[in-house]
Amino acid sequence: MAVQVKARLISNKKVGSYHHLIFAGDGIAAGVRPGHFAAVAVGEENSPMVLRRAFSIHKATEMTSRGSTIELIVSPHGPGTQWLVNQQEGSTIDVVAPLGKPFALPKTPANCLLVAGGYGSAPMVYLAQELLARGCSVDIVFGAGTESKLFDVLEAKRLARYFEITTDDGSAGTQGRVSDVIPKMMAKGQTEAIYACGPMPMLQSVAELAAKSNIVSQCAVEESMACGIGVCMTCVLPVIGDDGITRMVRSCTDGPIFRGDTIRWDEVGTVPDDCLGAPKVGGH
Amino acid sequence: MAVQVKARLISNKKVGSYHHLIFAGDGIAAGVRPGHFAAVAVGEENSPMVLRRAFSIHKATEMTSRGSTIELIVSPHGPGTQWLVNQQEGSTIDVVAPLGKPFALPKTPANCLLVAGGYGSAPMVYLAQELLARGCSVDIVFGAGTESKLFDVLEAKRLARYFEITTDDGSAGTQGRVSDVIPKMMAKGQTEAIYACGPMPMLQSVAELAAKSNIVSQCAVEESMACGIGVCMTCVLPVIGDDGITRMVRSCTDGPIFRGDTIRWDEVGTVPDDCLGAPKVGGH
Amino acid sequence: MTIVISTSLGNLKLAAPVLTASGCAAAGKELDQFFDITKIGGIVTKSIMLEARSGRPTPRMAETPSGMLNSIGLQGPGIDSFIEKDLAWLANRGATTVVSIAGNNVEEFGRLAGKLRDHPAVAGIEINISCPNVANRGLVFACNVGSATDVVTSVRRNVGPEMPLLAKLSPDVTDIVEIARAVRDAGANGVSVINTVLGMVIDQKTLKPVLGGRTGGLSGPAIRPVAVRCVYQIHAALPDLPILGMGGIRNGKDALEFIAAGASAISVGTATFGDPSAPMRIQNELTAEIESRGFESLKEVIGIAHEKESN
Amino acid sequence: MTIVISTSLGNLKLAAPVLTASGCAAAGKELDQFFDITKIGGIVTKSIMLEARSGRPTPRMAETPSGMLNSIGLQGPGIDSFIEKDLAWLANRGATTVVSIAGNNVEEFGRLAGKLRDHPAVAGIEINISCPNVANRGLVFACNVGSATDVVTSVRRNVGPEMPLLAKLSPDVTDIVEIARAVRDAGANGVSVINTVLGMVIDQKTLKPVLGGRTGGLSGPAIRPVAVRCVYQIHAALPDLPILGMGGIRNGKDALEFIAAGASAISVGTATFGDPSAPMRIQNELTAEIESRGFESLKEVIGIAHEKESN
Ligand SMILES: Cc1cc2nc3c(=O)[nH]c(=O)nc-3n(C[C@H](O)[C@H](O)[C@H](O)COP(=O)(O)OP(=O)(O)OC[C@H]3O[C@@H](n4cnc5c(N)ncnc54)[C@H](O)[C@@H]3O)c2cc1C
Ligand SMILES: Cc1cc2nc3c(=O)[nH]c(=O)nc-3n(C[C@H](O)[C@H](O)[C@H](O)COP(=O)(O)OP(=O)(O)OC[C@H]3O[C@@H](n4cnc5c(N)ncnc54)[C@H](O)[C@@H]3O)c2cc1C
Ligand SMILES: Cc1cc2nc3c(=O)[nH]c(=O)nc-3n(C[C@H](O)[C@H](O)[C@H](O)COP(=O)(O)O)c2cc1C
Ligand SMILES: Cc1cc2nc3c(=O)[nH]c(=O)nc-3n(C[C@H](O)[C@H](O)[C@H](O)COP(=O)(O)O)c2cc1C
Ligand code: FES
Ligand code: FES
Repeated sequence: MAVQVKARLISNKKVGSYHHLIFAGDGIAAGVRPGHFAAVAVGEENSPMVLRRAFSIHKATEMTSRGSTIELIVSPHGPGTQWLVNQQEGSTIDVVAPLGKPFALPKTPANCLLVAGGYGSAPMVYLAQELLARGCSVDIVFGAGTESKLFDVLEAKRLARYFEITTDDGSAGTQGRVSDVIPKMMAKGQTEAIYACGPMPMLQSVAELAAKSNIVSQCAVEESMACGIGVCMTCVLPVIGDDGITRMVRSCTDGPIFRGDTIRWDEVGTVPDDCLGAPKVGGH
Repeated sequence: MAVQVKARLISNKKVGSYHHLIFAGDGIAAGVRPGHFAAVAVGEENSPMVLRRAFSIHKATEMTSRGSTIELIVSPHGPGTQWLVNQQEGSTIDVVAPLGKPFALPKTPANCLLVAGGYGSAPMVYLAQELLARGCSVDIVFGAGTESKLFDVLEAKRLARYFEITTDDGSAGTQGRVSDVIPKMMAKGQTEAIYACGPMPMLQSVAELAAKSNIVSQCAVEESMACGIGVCMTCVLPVIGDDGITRMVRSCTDGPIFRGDTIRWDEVGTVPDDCLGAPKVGGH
Repeated sequence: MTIVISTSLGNLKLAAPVLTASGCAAAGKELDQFFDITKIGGIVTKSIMLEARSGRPTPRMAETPSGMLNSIGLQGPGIDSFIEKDLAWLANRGATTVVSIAGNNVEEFGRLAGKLRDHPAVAGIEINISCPNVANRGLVFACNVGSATDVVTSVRRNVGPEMPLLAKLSPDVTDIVEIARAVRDAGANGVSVINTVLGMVIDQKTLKPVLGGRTGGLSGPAIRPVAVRCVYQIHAALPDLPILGMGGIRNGKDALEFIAAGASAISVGTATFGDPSAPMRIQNELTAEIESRGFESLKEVIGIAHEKESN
Repeated sequence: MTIVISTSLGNLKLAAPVLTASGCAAAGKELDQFFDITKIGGIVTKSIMLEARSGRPTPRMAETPSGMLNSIGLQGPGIDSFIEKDLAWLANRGATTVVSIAGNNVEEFGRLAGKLRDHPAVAGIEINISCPNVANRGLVFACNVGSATDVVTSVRRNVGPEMPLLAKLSPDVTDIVEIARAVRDAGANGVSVINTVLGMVIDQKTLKPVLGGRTGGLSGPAIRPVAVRCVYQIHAALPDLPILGMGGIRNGKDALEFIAAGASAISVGTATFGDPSAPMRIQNELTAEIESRGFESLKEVIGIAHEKESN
């Protein structure tokens, strides 16, 4: 059950390449779980930007002195995110949260490996805390193009049993991609479940590594979204259902978290021929 | 010859219902005369507002320590002017100036009456100074809906030989319209020329009073403008030429100042049948 | 609000003038968490086809200046699943429901209508003959008097005389009045105006069309002047044909333009993506706008822009 | 810039790819104070008619979301005065000049063209068969294959085989490709795409249309996706027909979309109202965009969006 609130931006701090935003508003933190996201309206009144922007919820705090808050990590990219990171503390911004399905947590204690790429680390510390609270062990790998695009390293290091960093340019940790170090981590940590958030290619490699060792992976996908609440059908990707049938599924409501082995990774961005309702020859 | 400059907004002060804005930029004040106007770009990059806003130049100062400056008096009205008055000092705004034809000044000293409605007083003190410098006498009437919509009263009072104020609600000066007091002022001041800036109905009444006593009136009209520089043909009104022929004339380049007796006041907003190129029956 | 905002689209009676736009509210359920969907005029559901349909590949949208392009391609579960799940939910929720249908051919439209004929929850049917997101442009029945007529005739034959029918028109035609007249003559009780305008955006990196479907439908405030013009033209030519107006409506003032131009009710689409409570908010704003102008009912405003006009 | 930006529209050779849009630059003189008008591709002059013409009553414009409506109604001094004053100034200034002509009927188009036939300063003629601001919609020749053909045929007959002719098309048609094919077959060397989209805005106070002409032409970034789509459709169907692309171009990236979609050159209209140096700025930005992508000439980019496309 999501709420729409005119939230107050009570903090806007630059951290590396990103901005850490804290929003306060009534009920804004209610029912938030790791993996949920928020949809934020951007631009002034009558802005030419008519669509919301989606961001993983980094942290949610019920009723502090400043009211309930949620925190987002925003990477300035196009006009909407640029606008957002330029907002002054104290300004009012329309936020809808929580949205999507959160990460599924193990019923019994398990060895968990958390893998994040770039701002994909935004929800990871939050997730780690939940896992630890359930008696799970937590190992963490953060990857990024360069050091300034790593977020939450200290917190992650503090919580993790084993912790690794990779950067494409070697400016921090091991030079290379997260997939280079995951096998080692899995062996060392006897990983039973992998949680991943980041760019699609990274998610795919994580899902494949998990599949190889027959363990489950939970992947937070990032598809272009117009509404974030399930009414527009822009955010779909091909997902295999329990019945074995592939459907074009909304990542905003049925995701953004999917089991890695249910996503037709190679066909993301296409409509597989065997997908339910796929165009027949001469059809649409 | 107009220039386009990325000007710095070096001052933004609220005065009554209006904002007094000072812009600094290279060459921005060059060749400015009373009656010229400036066209200001509004909105952020990629703003949904694609057109400029026009404002009478209140004052122009060549090369001070802060560079050359022009000053505008802005009444917040729709989205563009709202945006403008909300800009912080120090922000950069694209300004084109000077535009239009200025007030024509008497060749020989004459008794001049200046009449302004609302923010129409913006160029009047500037005009008064020029007239005084040429040995003219200057009488002034300012009118407005209410006191807060009167601008530059003290300066005007200082420069004027005779000075009168009217407000619709009587909150300042005589209750009523400028046209109520103009005849008295004309008699007292032996007026030989009237200069007027304000709403069209006011200009029309001024022009008619001037015509009655066979003196010239110079009226600064306000037509909706898209470009301000003469390329779009949106700002036209029916004006009688020296050849006696009525044409739809661009107020941005051939105006905004027109001799009151050349404007077809009752037909503003229409195309008079006898206008050059007017639709013939069955025509366009 | 004390003024009367009830309205009607021919024999379709509406307690309030604002509906959702097809494809911008799914089947109402998601929006119900942001406002009480029974308090607006009604829910127009995503166009449904006979069979389940996957829609087009992603990316399916691109934001454009004051608008967006979409190429969803009529993704949906098919009419039977829709009736069983979505329509059942709407019926049980008590929302006024207009079901939008889309067929691959005239015969499919007829069969779709037949399945809805006796369903108590169906207040009316919107016939989507104007979806631009179909591989074969020939599928845009609204671009041709003949095919538009055939579709509406077939639907009318399958639902009997009582069912309120709205034909949804495309602005991408030379003469929208001609199409409106055709669908009216074929048995439509009213027209929904407008569907999206066909558009395209080229990607700055690949220099290829952004959308998986290459072209898409342009919606949002950018197209509002086009939509108002279409409503105005149709009302001027066919004053008795009820119009459900839509296209870029973002607030009460926008909605008022459509009512004044001749719409008896309006739909809110793209605005819902930016503000999930937009339909409810806009209905309240529209009511306030009408009241503030001294009218006692919405009906007084319908088509008022046409009365004794200057020139 | 080191890359080659010269281009051509059929037999009309252009040293640079950015022109002004008709009606958005008058006859070039006013813009010359903001940038050197001989440095851009050319000036397309305001559509000129045989006789002096007053145009429509004011208000003639309304700002809309990311766009504007205009209803100028082809105000102008008439062809003779235009040749004597405006064209003489352009000739003397040495600007590449494309003269836009508009007639009330087929015969007038022919006579207009005849008057320009032997004028040394005329690099080409743009035939405006698509102005929406005419009381009689029947006047929009571009809405009909027959009348579009007749106009272009008559113009061609009056100027001989050498004169570069561009036919300016309206997006307000069911099938713009059909019109493009017709004008090509009638002797046009290229097409100008697009003219404005017919629209309307209702005034919030009077609840009547804002514009004196009631309807007006929608321009600006709002319509860019529609314009890009039209260029793409025409280039896909008629790859050898040169296209002068326009509609909402505001910067170099926007211009690049049109070139990639199939335009050989572009015109800048409404953007000039917001930024009087827009044509020059956009030409520089476009050049930089092309260079930054590693191309050596603009020609390499023309129509590139069509090459070996995914799906
Ligand atoms: C579930 C989810 C979680 C996300 N979490 C974060 C996060 O924690 N931090 C962060 O910086 N970014 C995050 N993103 C990506 C973020 O939503 C986009 O970077 C942002 O929407 C781009 O907006 P823009 O104005 O910068 O770009 P524009 O290109 O101007 O966006 C235009 C439109 O496209 C959509 N869009 C464009 N790119 C994306 C994208 N990658 N994903 C979704 N929609 C997109 C926007 O929503 C908007 O509607 C997340 C995306 C999703 C789907
Ligand atoms: C020569 C001239 C001098 C002016 N001097 C002043 C001044 O000193 N102080 C001041 O406050 N205002 C002045 N105005 C009026 C001012 O230009 C408008 O109030 C302003 O453009 C409205 O913009 P908006 O965004 O508030 O309204 P909007 O309605 O959003 O404007 C939309 C469009 O319509 C045009 N427009 C709307 N109203 C007017 C209008 N009354 N005149 C011209 N264009 C209009 C705008 O330029 C814009 O393109 C002057 C106008 C002209 C023509
Ligand atoms: C994402 C999206 C999906 C749409 N799907 C449909 C549809 O399935 N059937 C239909 O008739 N119209 C559909 N439309 C068109 C809208 O119903 C509406 O006619 C159009 O978007 C203009 O209104 P708006 O500007 O308020 O969105 C869709 C529009 C959008 C943006
Ligand atoms: C104020 C105005 C006047 C115009 N006059 C003409 C004209 O006389 N002839 C013509 O062919 N097009 C005319 N147009 C259309 C433009 O040339 C151009 O096709 C259209 O505006 C789209 O481009 P833009 O979005 O860059 O303005 C006019 C457009 C505007 C805004
Ligand atoms: S973003 Fe609209 S349905 Fe997912
Ligand atoms: S405002 Fe454009 S010509 Fe006057």
